[in-house]
Amino acid sequence: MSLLDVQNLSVTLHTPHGDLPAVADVSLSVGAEETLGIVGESGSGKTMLARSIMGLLPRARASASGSVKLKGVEMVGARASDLRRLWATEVAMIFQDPMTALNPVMRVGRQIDETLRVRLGLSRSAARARAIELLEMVGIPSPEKRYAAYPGQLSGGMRQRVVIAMALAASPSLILADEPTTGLDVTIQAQILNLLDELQARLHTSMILITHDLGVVATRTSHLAVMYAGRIVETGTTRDVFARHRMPYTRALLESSPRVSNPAHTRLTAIPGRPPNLLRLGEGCAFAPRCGFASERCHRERPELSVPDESSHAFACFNPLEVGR
Amino acid sequence: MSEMTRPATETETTEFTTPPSRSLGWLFWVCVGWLGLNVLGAIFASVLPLPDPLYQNYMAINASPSLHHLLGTDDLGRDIFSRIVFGSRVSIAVGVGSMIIGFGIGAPLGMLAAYRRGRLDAILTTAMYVFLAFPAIVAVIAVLSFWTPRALAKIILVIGLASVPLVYRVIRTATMAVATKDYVVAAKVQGATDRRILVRELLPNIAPVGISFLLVGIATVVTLEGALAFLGLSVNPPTPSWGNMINESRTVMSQNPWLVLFPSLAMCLFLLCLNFIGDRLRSHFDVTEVKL
Amino acid sequence: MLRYVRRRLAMLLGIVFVISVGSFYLIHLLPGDPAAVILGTGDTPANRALLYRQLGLNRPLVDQYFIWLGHILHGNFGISFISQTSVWSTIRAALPIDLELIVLSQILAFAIAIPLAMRSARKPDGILDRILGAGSFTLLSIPPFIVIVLLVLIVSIKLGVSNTGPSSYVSLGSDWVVNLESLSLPALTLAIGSFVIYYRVLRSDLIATLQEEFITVARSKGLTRRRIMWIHAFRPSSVALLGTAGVNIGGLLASGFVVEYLLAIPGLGYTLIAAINNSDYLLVQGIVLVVSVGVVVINFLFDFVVNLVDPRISRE
Amino acid sequence: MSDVLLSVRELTVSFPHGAHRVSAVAGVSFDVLRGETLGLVGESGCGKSTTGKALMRIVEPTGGSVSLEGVEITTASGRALRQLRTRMQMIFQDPISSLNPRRRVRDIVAEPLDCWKSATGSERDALVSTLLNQVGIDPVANGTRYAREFSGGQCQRISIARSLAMRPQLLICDEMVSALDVSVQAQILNLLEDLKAEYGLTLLFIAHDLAVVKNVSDRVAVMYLGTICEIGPADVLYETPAHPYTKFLLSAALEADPDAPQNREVLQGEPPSPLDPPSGCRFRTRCPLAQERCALEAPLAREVSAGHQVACHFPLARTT
Repeated sequence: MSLLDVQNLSVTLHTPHGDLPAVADVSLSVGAEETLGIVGESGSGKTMLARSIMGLLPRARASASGSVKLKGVEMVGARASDLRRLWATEVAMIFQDPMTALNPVMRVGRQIDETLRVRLGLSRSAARARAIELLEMVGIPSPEKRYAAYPGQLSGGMRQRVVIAMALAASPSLILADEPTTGLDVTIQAQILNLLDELQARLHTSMILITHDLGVVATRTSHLAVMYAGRIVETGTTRDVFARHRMPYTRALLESSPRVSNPAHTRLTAIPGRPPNLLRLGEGCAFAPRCGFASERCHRERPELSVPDESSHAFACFNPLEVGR
Repeated sequence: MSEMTRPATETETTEFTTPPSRSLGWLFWVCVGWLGLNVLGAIFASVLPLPDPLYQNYMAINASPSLHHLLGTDDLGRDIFSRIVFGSRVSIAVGVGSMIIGFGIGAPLGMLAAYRRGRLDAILTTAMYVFLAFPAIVAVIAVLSFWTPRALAKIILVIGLASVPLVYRVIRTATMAVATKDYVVAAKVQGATDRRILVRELLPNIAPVGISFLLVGIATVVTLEGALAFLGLSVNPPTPSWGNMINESRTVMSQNPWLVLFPSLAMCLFLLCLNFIGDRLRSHFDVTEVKL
Repeated sequence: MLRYVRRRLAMLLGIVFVISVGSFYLIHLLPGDPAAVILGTGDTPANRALLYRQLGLNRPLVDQYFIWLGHILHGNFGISFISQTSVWSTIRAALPIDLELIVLSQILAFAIAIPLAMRSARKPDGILDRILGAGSFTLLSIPPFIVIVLLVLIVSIKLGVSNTGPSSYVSLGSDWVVNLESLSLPALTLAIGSFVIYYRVLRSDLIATLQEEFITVARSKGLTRRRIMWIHAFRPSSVALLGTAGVNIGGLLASGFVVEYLLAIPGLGYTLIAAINNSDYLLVQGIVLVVSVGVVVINFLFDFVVNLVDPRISRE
Repeated sequence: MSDVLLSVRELTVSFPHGAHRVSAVAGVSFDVLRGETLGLVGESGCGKSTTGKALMRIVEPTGGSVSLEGVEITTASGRALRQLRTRMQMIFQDPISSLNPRRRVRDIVAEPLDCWKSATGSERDALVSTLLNQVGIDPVANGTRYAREFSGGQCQRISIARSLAMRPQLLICDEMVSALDVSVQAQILNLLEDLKAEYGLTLLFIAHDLAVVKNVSDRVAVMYLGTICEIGPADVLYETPAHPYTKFLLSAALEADPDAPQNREVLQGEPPSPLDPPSGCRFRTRCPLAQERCALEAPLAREVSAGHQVACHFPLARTT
């Protein structure tokens, strides 16, 4: 049995403009010590997916259907107190923006040992000792001193390390990392990603790594899911998705991003148009209006995510690309 | 030819980029109408077919509302409705007049300081903060109690000058928020003159802040004038003003509660409308900076 | 931090200096011969000579200021020629009443505003929030002097209580029960005015704070709603509340004056208005000076506390 | 061929910060040749954006010289400065805040024309329509809309149209695509390449994304803590970096390829504060090759191959 099992999860956000299907019919699973990558552009629903897996979306503004099972425990529709029991100890989240994820008027040490004291019932001094240990583990120099620092006194990279320490505090079995390096410089990004790799191996946790950057997931995940307009449009092993992608959107995403290894002035293959408005999705495939391979059927009917052979490689397309280009 | 290489023109602009245009609502327009009525009444009070607000009709003392006296009469037999209409002149004159002074001096200085920065800003801001720390209300009471005899023009001048630092601060903060935006830099880069930038780029974007603060400011000043009149520090009786009407009626409150209620109601409605319009405009233009 | 305190202290001294110059100059706003106006009916040659010595009126203006400042710094606010008492002793008798009134009303205002704002912020646009929003908005538009007139009207007419109206004030030391009773109406009035402001400021700040990412982070730690509200949301929002309370002091004082005047409570406000009506200008001047400096110092303290509470403000 | 359009010499910019001064740009020299694209790359806080702004005098340089076709910019003032600015234009990072939300698209694009009265009446309208067409915005359907109604990519197109109205010689692009999604980013980068050819533009392209910079640039300069550590032809510099910092930067860049070499060397630590920069070479505190000499003297730029200069006492040898 896998650690996390998501079946047909859909999330509707209630906005002033109308109901918005932020996540539609998503199924995925994460096994023990596995890393799943989720890739998509802004508005593809990847952040909403992460938050709805956690059950963090405010019920007044979002409604979820389907099933999210963590170690067999159903989380969709669970009572708030039951969810609270799972958070931090079973599933924790690393947030995108280290500038806003920390309480600016609370010392960082207190923000870490809060979890330990409130959730694990550690004494003040034991929590403090553990928090300093955690700070050291995430590579923060002179952790005793940093324990008493306010977030405003730390650099972006240091803050993200604190956010990671906070997520790891109660040794969860699953970590959801939502764009953990987006606001950081390349060299700091490399440090943080290596740190995550290292910690994951040491603590035997599973991870879902969410990003817009294909480079981040290429070498660090075993499985990959590509999202577009709230749906998973292609999923499989990372190698399969990169090398043998069948969905035109996946290819477009790969070819529109410039690469360091390409010579200068390489003409990029831009995707025409722009991501669809989720409030006004048509009948057919959401990518059809921007797709060079779209047929009449694509505009009329939505392709389901399906696996054509015995592999685990699934895609949602009526006119899939040939393999082995 | 070259058009061929361009990606398809995106036409569906309004799709999701337009914020929902919240309508101002019918209550907003009711408030505007009420304020308009008040202002018109104040301007044309002497032309309107109203009884003389100073005429003491001893035959009708403490009369209840009737057709003859719409809102009744006071303990000296004066027509309350007429006194309320004439009394609004003082409130409106002080409110509008002092804000003209406050904005006339504070707004240009605030804009200039925020746009130019540097030494001018440092000097002006320090000076204004010194005056801002000064409890303005105490200062106004102090000056008005010494600078006798009291007259409308003096009250307007004193309150107007006292409001300058506040206006300065609000406008400066609003301008600073706009002046750091890239489009202001972009205008500079295109070779626009400072004057053009101030008028074309900054002014339209701080106007909503300015207008809603102006309305709240008028409301505050009207309240202040009411309090001064109540304390006997505004225009001298028998000239009616809302504040001194409320004050004078206190002594006969238990016999004739209308006397307190009507001017209070007039004043509260006036303030409520001002505040409501200011508040609506603020949320309409998504202004958050205004704080009194 | 030290640098910050030094800079603020320098600013404070500057402001106090401006206030002293302003208060000093008030006398010269009087029409005609200030001595004649100040002395009023007590314009005897002996008094005139005394006043001239007290204020140095025959000296140049700058000298006059320093003579006057010298007296003030020695705690000598002069003798009122109208009431024949020392200005300072009059002020000292009235001051505690204002302080008590302010403290009482602020405790009341905070006690009502904080829980209500938290309730509102938990469900913005909920029923409670809408009712409180409309209610506080209406209250915001009713000037304090109207509030108190209406309150007195209701208390005296509706409840048929006879002994309202101008109450006889009893000091806290002599009988604290009667004292609190006599101050309950004015404190309530002042509290209403402050509550409206605090409620609105705290509510909107809490709503903004509750949308911050760090609140989601706190939720994801599995903390209870109560703990999140108090530890994670209220603390950052209390900065705005404290700042508002500091700025509010000036307006509060003015409302206090009106309330005292109306209920004949012998605080500074009542004394001030009485002094103005009696043309007791030296007393007016003294009160203006004391009140202004007091407000500025309280503001300074609030600012200082806000700075201690909020690590976001850089202290260079 | 090597016709210098913009020449920057020993440019310094510093800001007061409390009692100290932060030197954001500490002696930067480079030339931009006519018709080329020079990429300026570095991490946040390295002074690349400040350099760009100082060239336009949006930020006042505290020292050094900048000249456009021999005309000194740092000493110009008043109308002369405003006129100089129209020969160089700038495009900013945040597409939304670059456009005044309360003005219509046509007026935004026409702003420089109105400022200088260089085109009026129907001539102005025709020019605006052409510009909008060129950047892929329909002037008829969208010209009278307000700027706030457009998406980020469209706003950036409008910004480009505005910057081209005065037919500038030099276009400074300050992180112009970093706020955009990849698919939109590719559109804008392609558009920029087209317009560059059409208008004969020279570009100074400032960005933190190494792949983007390489894609558009002929030559690339790498900045670290207010100084340029390496400058050279794009392909050469990316293939054989001579400065240790450049090498670390490149190895930290992620490739969208599961077979890309794993676990390369990662630069440790974080950049020192510009309030108190290290003596000598500014990179020495994090450089594994640093020696005593690096702390004592700041390295001068020296040529390692044709047009490839590096400011390092111990440049990396050409490997492979």
